[in-house]
Amino acid sequence: MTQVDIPVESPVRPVQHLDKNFINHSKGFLSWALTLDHKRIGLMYLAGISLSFFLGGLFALAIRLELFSPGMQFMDAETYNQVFTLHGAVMVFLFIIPGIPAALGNVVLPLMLGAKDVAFPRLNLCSYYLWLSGAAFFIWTLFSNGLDTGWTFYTPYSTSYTDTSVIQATAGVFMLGFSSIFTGLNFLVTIHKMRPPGMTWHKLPLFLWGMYGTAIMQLLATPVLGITLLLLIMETTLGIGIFDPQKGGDPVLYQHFFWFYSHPAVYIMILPAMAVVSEIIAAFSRKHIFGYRMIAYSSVSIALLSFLVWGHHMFVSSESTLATLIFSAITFTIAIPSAIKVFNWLATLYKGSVALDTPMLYALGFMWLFTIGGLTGLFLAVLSTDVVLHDTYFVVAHFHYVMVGGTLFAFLGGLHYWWPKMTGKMYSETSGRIAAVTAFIGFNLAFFPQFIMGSRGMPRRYADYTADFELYHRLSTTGTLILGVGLALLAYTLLRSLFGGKKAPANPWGSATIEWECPSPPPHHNFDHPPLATDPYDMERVEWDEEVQGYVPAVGHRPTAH
Amino acid sequence: MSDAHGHGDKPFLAHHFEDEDHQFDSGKLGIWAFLVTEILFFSGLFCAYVIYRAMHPEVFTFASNALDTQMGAINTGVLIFSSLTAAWAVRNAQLGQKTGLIVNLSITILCAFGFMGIKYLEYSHKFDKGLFPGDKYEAKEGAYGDESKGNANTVAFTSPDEEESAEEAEPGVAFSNGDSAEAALAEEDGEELAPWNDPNVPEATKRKLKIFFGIYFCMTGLHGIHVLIGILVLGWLLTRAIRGHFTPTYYGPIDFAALYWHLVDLIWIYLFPLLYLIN
Amino acid sequence: MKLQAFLLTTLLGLAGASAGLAQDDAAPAAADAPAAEAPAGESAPAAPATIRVVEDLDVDAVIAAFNAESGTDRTFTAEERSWIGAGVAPGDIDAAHQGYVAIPSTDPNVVIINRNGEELRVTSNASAGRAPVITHESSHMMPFAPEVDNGTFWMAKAASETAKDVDRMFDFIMWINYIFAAIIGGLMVLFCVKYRRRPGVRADQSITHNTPLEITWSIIPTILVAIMFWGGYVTFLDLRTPPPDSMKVNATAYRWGWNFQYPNGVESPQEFHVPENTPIEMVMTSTDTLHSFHLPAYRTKSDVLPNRYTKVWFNSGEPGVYRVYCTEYCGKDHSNMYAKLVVEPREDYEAWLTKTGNWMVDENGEMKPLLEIGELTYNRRGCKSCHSIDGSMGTGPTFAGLWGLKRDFDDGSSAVADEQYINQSIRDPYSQVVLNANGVSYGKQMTIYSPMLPVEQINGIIEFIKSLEGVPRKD
Amino acid sequence: MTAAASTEHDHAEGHDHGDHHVLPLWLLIGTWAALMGLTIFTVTASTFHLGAFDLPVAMAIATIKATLVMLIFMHLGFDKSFHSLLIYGSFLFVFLFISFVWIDRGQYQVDINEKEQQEIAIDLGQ
Repeated sequence: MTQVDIPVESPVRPVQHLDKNFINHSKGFLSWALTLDHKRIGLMYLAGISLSFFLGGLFALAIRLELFSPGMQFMDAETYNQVFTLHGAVMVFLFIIPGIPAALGNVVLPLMLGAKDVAFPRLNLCSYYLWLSGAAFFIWTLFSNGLDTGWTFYTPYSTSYTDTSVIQATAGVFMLGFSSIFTGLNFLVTIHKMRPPGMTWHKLPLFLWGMYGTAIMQLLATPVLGITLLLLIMETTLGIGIFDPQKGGDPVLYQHFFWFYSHPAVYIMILPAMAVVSEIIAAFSRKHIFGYRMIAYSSVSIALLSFLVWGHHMFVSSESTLATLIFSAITFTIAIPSAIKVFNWLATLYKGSVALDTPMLYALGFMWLFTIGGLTGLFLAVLSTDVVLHDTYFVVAHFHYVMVGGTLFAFLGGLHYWWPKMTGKMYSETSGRIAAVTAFIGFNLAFFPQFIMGSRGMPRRYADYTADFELYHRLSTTGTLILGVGLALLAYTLLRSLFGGKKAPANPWGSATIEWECPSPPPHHNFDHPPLATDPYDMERVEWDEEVQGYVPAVGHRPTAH
Repeated sequence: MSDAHGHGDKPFLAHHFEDEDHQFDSGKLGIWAFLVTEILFFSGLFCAYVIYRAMHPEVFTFASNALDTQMGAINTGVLIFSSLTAAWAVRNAQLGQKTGLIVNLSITILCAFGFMGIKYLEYSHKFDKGLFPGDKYEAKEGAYGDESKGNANTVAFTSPDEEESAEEAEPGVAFSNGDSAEAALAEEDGEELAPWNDPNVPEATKRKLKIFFGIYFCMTGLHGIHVLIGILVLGWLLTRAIRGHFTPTYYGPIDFAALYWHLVDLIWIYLFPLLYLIN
Repeated sequence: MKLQAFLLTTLLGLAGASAGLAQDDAAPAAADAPAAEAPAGESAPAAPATIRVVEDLDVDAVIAAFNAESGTDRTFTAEERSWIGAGVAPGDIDAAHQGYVAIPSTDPNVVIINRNGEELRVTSNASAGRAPVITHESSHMMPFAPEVDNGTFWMAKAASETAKDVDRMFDFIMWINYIFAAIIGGLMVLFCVKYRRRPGVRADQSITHNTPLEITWSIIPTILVAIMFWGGYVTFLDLRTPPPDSMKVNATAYRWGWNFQYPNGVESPQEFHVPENTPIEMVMTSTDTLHSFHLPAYRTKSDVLPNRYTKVWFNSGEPGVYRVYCTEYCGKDHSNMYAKLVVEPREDYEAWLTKTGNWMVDENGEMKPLLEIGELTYNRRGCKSCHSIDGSMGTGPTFAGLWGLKRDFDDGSSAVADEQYINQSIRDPYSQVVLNANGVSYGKQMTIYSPMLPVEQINGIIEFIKSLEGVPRKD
Repeated sequence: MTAAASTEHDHAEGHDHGDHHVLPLWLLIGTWAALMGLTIFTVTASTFHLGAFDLPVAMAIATIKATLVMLIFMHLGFDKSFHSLLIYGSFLFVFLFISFVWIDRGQYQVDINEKEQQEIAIDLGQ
């Protein structure tokens, strides 16, 4: 196995580039706005969520600058409340939840299946416009009275005590919810019905397993968010008295409703990230993924278990002792599949051929940050320690480690990984790596101190704090600025590649999944003939070719049976 | 059908499907997945219903008197009949019976309109009696059925501990939150006060009556919106059926719309006993 | 500040703000000063370079000069007088309430203490040209919480046995975290270095799974989390189950403050004292939104809800001063909703209880003047969080210049602000909801205080509003 | 699409064929008659005061009706088993959702009642 590998001149090289690809195959605004092509819809999503991320990032920067010192720096408390709310709402609803499935998934999922499109292309476009309308409602919120309820819209504050634009914002989230449902529905049917010949469930790439689990959660959980927000709107406008205690309702009931969606939503955010990381780690180790079945099954079990643990958000919301006991116990069961995934990735590195390219740096960053995020989650699942840590910066740090360190890093890794496929351009590896390392350092500096101040008692959602937490806040703000520099460099790297980047080969990384078999960028119809699927992690199937500067199918390779 | 190219002989087969069976299977899985989201969508309302009914059964029993069982039963019949015609329409489509398909779709749509008409009568009756959802709720005389029936239910309506505290109250004392006007009005008329606007009934109990109507209007209202959407979809399919789009190999849309329509019926099958038939 | 305006200034001024940060670095040396110099247990500022006591200035003379010059006859509240003592010009008091007024001669290292020994914070303000300003501070605010500084690296000081149980579990999980993070991080780095891509070296494709290994690493975490779950549950039951002989204290949370009621009827806003080594059971409810009672020193917390009672208990332990935070977001002043818990020997506690029970009475046992009672009520009962006295518009209408004003209500009627109007507004606030200057209703925002306010306090408020008759309104 | 590939596809999917099942008319009309009968039965049953059995009886009848609609009108009895799995799965999740919330609410209802009694006392005390 460790013999010197001399590239053999392969007799027939697959086509690397096409003159007509999905990007230039038709022109004009309407050819994009009314497109049914999953790749174009994916790119439009990518543009939209990137802008949302930028907006959410500005809010984050404002929060951290304000908290640099005790006392109010450049906003008053009411403005701060709006800024932290909008940061959370924009990041969660507009960026993280649609991030990987809608943007990357839309481009990659049908390609990975060797399909011409998703099962319902019109529904796909419809979900994009629902996303856009949801975003428009957020912009409306921003320019009417803003929003200061926190992204959770807890009653009765949201129904009776705020004069901000709760109705616009919840209507926006309602639409975003249905956008998410339709994307999930589409992916579920696509994975079921559009698989190419030879792709049995156990030859499904792990990215698709992750998307499948995500789709299940989107279908089952998101409708409950819809009805919750609808009831919230009814409560605010008519006062039907289900959630507002002044009118005889129960605010804890609202929290049950909300978290029945929003806990699965946490896994809607992280499962796709795990799915991306599984692909990247296998590709850049040039090695078969370790424990394929365990990773696949853990995705589905996470998806199902995620519905039974929502009560751990309410341990101190005066949930009954019986319910806390049940929810705490089930919460621990979901820790096991997550741990299994991390161990499997680690074992994939073992005796691999590890290349520290930019996507891999993000994937390794993900592994570390997700490990910290997951381990610190234990404190929050244990009833006794959760009581003191709940609603403090410890929780803030924990979920940022999982959502930003986890989902954002995986998203960025996936973005770099599939960038050559999406755009047909290679970015500068050097500046990509520098950006990845900078972001990693900045992130840790920004959020690790928050664990310490949180466990010492600093509550979250505070516009102001006392001097005893100043040091941690200062470190955190400094880290945020470094993270910001890393992300700015990343944006520069990717945008520059669009104009000056080298042409990308069909398979620059040596991955064995089907999407790398079509030219970069793919043509409008993806594949002329449905490709024959084999083991998606049989890395020896492809080998390096000096002439095309990428990987081509290996000559005379016999798939190994595992 | 902009994406219909590639299958010249089959105008409704999208290019990314292999054949009509493939398209039908995908569509069918899609509509079932959609129905799953619909069930979960309604589950929130059912959950709110279960919680408030389990905690205040007496309020639900009492407030249910305001609903007209007869109208509800007729509506159930209408909806079940429309379900039959929808299922029949699928059979027509499968067998390529164009006329039967058109007739059955039309009957289904007419039933849907009938359902909404009866719903309109019910709602306007409620609004006349001041039974609005939420803050506008202000029950008038006879809102909960005839006077004798209302009085007969007084005992069931007040739970034992509240009864006790209500008895302690001095008569004629007004409450702080806007009920004073209402009580005063009733007193001026010199009529005997019914329990729903009796000032001696504490505000905390009264607002539970409002919650019943909040839930009632949300559940039936959301169901009504689904009926309206069904009317639009079925109407569109009717025009396609008249144009002869459906064949025994291409009848997916009829089947999917019928499935949706059955689900709307299914939800009503539960709403009817839960809201109208409480004793 | 409107959000739009904020967005605009942020977008335009990001560069300016980050430049300003460098300036900020110099200011808060005070925070790093050792806390040891502070008197043990009592609230004191964290030893700044200089403490300027407000009484240095002859406040009365300054006010007299101001009134003579401007030809007005303006009176100032105790808090405003303390600011005047700190160097704020009387004419700038209204701006000072909003936290935007510059004190020309103030050294950033000077901490100003008002006559009650409470700190007025001096900070910088970016939008006001980075001049030092006085921020409007809750008078009950504690400058620092001793338990935070006396704790371990991870946790604040544990003040009770139950808290120590929680810490033991915390440490146990933390050690598991260290071990797993070390294993995972270490192997990650090791593999990345050892198996880095080298020309001619291929990955070992034969390793695709290893069932015994996979079962092992599923079972070990399962056992560990089972232990954590059980240990956490036992301590949690302990945190939730008060001993039968605990002393009961009721707490009412409102936006944005706390009111504590003792079994003998004594009430104390924002601060409560308990005897040492006693189990205390808090029975809590809220008058408006959700709040949360967070007492980190005792590792306990519970949300406080408007439609029910929630309970929390702790064993008070050794004497000390602890901070209570609100940890459930509740709006504007959420981050200022502190309360102070003082644990003290029983005799001190009893003396405090007697004194607090009689706060409307002066040293000689005489009833204080109504005006003073009114001002104290205004500050203690939370009126101040919604009704300003400087004329600015808040959650509720300002008290400034209110007396004798014609009030328009949202039902179209109107009335003149006299005794009867104010009385009714307090007792039954929703019967006459006022329109603001823009003709928009203030809505049903006001907490219903009537069950809590005795007649003297309502009359005091009336007197207090009368005294503000001449203050200009800005709404 | 070659025949071989098509077989492969079907194999991967594990189809159980029979989605184009045409239901006989007597079955449709019979189902409708049963549904109407059950509706009349449930309305009649509600006029008798069955006490604690009121709700279970009404729900049992509704569930029988719903099952009839699903199995026959919605073809679920003749359809792919995966569709049944989807729909029963969704019922399971609805059940879990409602029962967990109900468990919790049932436990803390006493605290709400306690506060409510206080409020009523204050109301009446005025």
